[in-house]
Amino acid sequence: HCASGKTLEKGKFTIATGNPAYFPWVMDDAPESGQGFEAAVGYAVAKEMGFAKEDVVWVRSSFDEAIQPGVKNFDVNMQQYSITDERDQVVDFSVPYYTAPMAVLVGASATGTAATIEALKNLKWGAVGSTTAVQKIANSVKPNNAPLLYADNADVNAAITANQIDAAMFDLPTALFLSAVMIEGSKVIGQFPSSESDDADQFGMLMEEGNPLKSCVDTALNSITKSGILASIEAQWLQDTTGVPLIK
Amino acid sequence: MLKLELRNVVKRFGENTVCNGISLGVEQGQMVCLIGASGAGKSTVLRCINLLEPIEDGEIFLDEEDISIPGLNPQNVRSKIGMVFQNFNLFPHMTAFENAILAPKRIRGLSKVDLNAEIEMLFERFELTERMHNYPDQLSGGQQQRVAIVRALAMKPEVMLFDEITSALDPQLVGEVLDVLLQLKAQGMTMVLATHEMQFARQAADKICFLKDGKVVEEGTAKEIFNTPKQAETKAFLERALK
Amino acid sequence: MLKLELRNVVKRFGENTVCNGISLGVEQGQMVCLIGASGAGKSTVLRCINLLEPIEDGEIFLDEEDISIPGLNPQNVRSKIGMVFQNFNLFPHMTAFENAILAPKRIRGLSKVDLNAEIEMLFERFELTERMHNYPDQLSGGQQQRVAIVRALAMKPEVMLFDEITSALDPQLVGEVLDVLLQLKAQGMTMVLATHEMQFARQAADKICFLKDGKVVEEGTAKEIFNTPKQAETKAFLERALK
Amino acid sequence: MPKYKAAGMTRRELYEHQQRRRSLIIAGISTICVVVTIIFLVPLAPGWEKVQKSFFNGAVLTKTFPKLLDAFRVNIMIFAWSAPAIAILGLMIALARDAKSPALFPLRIFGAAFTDIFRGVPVILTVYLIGFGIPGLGLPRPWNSPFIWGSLALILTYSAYVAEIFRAGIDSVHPSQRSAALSLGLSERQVMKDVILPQAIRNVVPSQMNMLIALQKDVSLLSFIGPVEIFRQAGVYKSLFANFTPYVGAAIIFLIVTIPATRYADYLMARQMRERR
Amino acid sequence: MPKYKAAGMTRRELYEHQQRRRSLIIAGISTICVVVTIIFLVPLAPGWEKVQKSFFNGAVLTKTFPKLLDAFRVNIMIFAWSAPAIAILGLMIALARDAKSPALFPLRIFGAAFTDIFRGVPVILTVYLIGFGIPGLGLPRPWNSPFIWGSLALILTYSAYVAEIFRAGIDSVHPSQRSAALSLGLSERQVMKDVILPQAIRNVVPSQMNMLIALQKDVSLLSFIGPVEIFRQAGVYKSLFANFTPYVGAAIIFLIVTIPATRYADYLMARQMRERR
Ligand SMILES: Nc1ncnc2c1ncn2[C@@H]1O[C@H](COP(=O)(O)OP(=O)(O)OP(=O)(O)O)[C@@H](O)[C@H]1O
Ligand SMILES: Nc1ncnc2c1ncn2[C@@H]1O[C@H](COP(=O)(O)OP(=O)(O)OP(=O)(O)O)[C@@H](O)[C@H]1O
Ligand SMILES: [Mg+2]
Ligand SMILES: [Mg+2]
Repeated sequence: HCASGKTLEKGKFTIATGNPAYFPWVMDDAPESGQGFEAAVGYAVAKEMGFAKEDVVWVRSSFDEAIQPGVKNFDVNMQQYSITDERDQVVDFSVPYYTAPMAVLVGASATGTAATIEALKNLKWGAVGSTTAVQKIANSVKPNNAPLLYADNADVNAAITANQIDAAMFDLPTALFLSAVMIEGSKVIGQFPSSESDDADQFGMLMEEGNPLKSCVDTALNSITKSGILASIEAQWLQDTTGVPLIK
Repeated sequence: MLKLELRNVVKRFGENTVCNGISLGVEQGQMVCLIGASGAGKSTVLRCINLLEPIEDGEIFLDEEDISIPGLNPQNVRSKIGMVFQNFNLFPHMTAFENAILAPKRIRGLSKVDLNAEIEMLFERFELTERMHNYPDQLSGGQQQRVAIVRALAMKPEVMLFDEITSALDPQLVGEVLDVLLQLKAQGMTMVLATHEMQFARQAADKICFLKDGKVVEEGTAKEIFNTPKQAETKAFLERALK
Repeated sequence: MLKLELRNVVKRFGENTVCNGISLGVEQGQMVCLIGASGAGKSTVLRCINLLEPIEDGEIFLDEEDISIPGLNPQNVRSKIGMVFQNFNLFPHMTAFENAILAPKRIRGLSKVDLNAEIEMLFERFELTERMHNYPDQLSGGQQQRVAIVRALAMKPEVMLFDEITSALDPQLVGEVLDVLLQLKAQGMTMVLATHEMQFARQAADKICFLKDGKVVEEGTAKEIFNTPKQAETKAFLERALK
Repeated sequence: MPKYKAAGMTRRELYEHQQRRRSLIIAGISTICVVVTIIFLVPLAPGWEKVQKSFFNGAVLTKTFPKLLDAFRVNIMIFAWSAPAIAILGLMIALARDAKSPALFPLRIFGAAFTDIFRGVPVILTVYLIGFGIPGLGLPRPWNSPFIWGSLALILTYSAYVAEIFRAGIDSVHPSQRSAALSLGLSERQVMKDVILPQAIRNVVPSQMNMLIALQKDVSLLSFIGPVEIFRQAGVYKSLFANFTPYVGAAIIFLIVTIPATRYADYLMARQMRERR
Repeated sequence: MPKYKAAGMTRRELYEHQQRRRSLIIAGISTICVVVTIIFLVPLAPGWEKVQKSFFNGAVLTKTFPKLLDAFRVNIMIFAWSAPAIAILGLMIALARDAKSPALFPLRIFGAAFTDIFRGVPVILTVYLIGFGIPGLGLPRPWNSPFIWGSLALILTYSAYVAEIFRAGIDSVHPSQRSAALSLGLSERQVMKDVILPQAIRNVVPSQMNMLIALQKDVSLLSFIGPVEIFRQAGVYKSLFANFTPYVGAAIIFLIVTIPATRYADYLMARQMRERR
């Protein structure tokens, strides 16, 4: 079928995920279980492309390894990579498998902030430096103070806990997870409408530039979208994402 | 009154007993010469007097005050005692002039002008005016030795310890430096010299101590030592030395 | 045949001309003494002969071969010429014995046993057997000086350059070291000494050169120089030196 | 008449002149060879175009460079207050470790413990612990700034390294210098300040330049706790463009600062050495 | 009869005995004071519990420690082959920079350029450029290993630092030592090897210990290009548990290695110093 001869290893489909991989994208850092949104999508796509469950191989990679020039050690890489034009010039993306709204998480001291751009401007902002949240803050919020940027979610947590920042920008599922489980007293006070602008955050599977597998992956994704499988996976793992007010 | 007195001083380096109960008295204004074979302990005695080496046992008195009490701040004592080292020990990062002016500037609290003039005089006296602003590495052996003397004298100490101060000097300068010492003596300076210059010891010393294996074997005036040595060892040393 | 010859050697340190056209011939087996005031350039001449300082102009010949050609590998020359420095320059990280055995071990290619025995003999000859395994910082001035002599002799050079080798020695040892030099001379060693010991120069030197301000003012046998100096400067120097 | 006399030069001058010319020619040729090899051979490698696009991408460089320069001001600021603090604290720790009197034994212990701990613990941990941990203890807003506490972490860590280098320098000064200075009646303090330290510091200038350069780069570690300095900025662009060129831009900025500084320090050292010998 | 005679000691022995006792008491008391302050006062801060949970979390520590130890083997491996390579290359660069003859001028230039560039460029960039860039040129599978190229990047960077320290050491040996050795007929090489280097190296042991410790930690930078060593492992756990305790675990492992090593080196140095003076 479509993918034969195009994968890294014959008969296997190698998917890279983050090290570690987070809830709710992958449960318990164990993608092999198929639990969690991205893990489930991975298996669904693989199945659609004709791979058995045993033929799916999971590897770990950092962002940097994903974008290095030269040989990659995965067929596709799923760790909430937002599709952007700039990135697309260096690597290939599949069609999006999720459209993530951006959401604002605030620490205990700022839970009273109104969900308006005006109010958000006065907060001290933070974000993970390698995500598109940085652009979102700069373009949509335009805060009065320069934001602080961190290496990963845990560092943002610590900064909120140490009261060094008031608010942080994440994709909505991540924000909800952090607020519910990780940061005591924090709250997701609003989300940006995902259709609001051209820089809506769409997650795609990342592949080496010019990877012949792309068309197969796209076909598979399109077909599970059409058949409603993707929507049901989303409903299963990312169900709570409604009910957060829109920011005006 | 004894200006300086050593009582039964013992100094060891590990197993090696270098001063083995040295007793020695120096009167105000006296010039005492330590003589003895190489390795007899002359330099070590001088270092002990200046409290540069802690002594194992015994006492050292300056103006009848015990200066060898462990834990005593030695700074006051040292600023009264000047020392010229056998290998000069100039500060290589300072010019000759800076070497000489460092301690007086820090301690004697004179105005800069007075001090400069005074130090320049000293350099002139030792025929070093031309080399005053050279670094030690740019000086000949004899020039370094003279700078070391100037540096010690610049502090105007009450007691001077000289370790082989003429070893790198040509005979003409030896004469001149010894003249300077005699002048100092005339001004009442107390001096202890470790020297190999038997002729000088004979002529100028008020008292001569012959050291052997870390002990004072014999002491006395130049005449006594050179003409009528009592100990066989002294006799043997001097015979070979003066032959 | 001249063993060693300097022709019109010029050496400058920056502006300061330290050797201003020095010419000097040393025959095989001769002992030549350089005398002169402190800073006259004696040490510098010795350093130039050993090619430790590049010379500005002039030539130096060893066995009638020009050794001062720029770019020549000086190693062969230096292993034929031994040198004892005015300030000893012992290697502080090696014991006295290691200091002495380093170069022979590396260069002379003898068996270890032969070499050890030979070096130990040298230490004995200079009364250093007891201190053989001490580090330089643990030695007295005179002991260090003797180790430096031993180190140079251990290479069995054809020419020896001695810079004030008796400055730190007691008179007894001075006598012994000078005896050793006379023995070496008897064995045919060519030697150049920079010295302040006028008596020794007078007794032992085959030729004496009087240096002043980087020039050879006068040269001749000991008799000529000491008894009938031709130049007024020589006369003045010796008068003051010998008074 | 020998050739050199004809040229109005001494033999040595002629020789050195020739040597210099020869070595300049060799230097020129070898540099050209290396450059030519790199410029012509590397692009022949099959993956060169991709590598070039990832690491040496002109478009990305021009787009990001001004912002990087902007972020570099944060580095300069942190560097400017940390470096002197490190020099002073490092020196004090070195002096504590070198205290001679047995009464000062606790000081010695403290110095050793300080260097052991702050050298041994990874900087990142120190930065996290002090940068998040101390503010986390409940400090109010202006006092919990990551700039303050992050700098403190850097200062503590680097002081430990710098102290060891000073100590190496102090130990490399021969004890006879100390004896000579003491014998003049100087106090232990004056001896240290006027005699030992000037020689010690001179002996370790290249090693301390190492530290200065390393510090300039490690200021970037503060980005772990928030401040957006040049390296974090480059990282943001790296993620945005999926391209490593912004790092090359950062490196260029670093080199523009460090190379003249090291060359100048070397020049000063060489001149001093010439003057004194 | 004075007291010290009665005790069968000389006056100095008695004094030193007392001093030692006094200083031990002071050391003891001050240590206890500091420890007590930390143990009792810090927990009074309002945020202490949170900080404790984030940084000193027993449960997290016990869960992650074995895996960290496991990952540490990767560090040891990379360290084990990089350290000797760095020592050798660093020494060679230092010697190249110190070449005296004008004919060796190109070597000097090369040495200076090498140190300037590899010290000036941030390690991370070198690691990226060499670790991603060179394999990216199209090397086949076993030869594009990040271990190989990452280690090379580390070796080049650290050699530049180490070379500067060696150079500081070489320059701190007085030139009269070189003269003396040359006068014995030793070749430039032998002079360097037998006379200058032993003294030079002794003078910079503490500074080189700095480098060794820094290297041990910077091995972690290789994690940027893939290898999962202790620090990346700790980072993974940090992200996973949103807790900094794994870093503390890593720091403990580092300290267990470095403190005995530095103490032993210090002890050896002190013994040597005592022996020689
Ligand atoms: N730090 C040390 N460790 C061990 N032995 C030492 C130390 N310092 C000196 N000595 C030994 O102590 C003895 C006396 O040394 P000192 O320098 O006092 O002799 P000296 O009389 O001055 O000799 P010289 O006339 O040669 O200068 C020597 O045998 C020397 O080897
Ligand atoms: N590196 C240098 N830079 C500048 N001047 C120097 C340097 N080395 C030596 N000199 C000067 O050269 C002159 C000759 O020095 P040299 O050491 O040869 O004298 P010397 O005859 O051996 O004297 P001494 O009997 O005192 O040892 C001195 O005036 C000295 O100051
Ligand atoms: Mg002595
Ligand atoms: Mg001389």
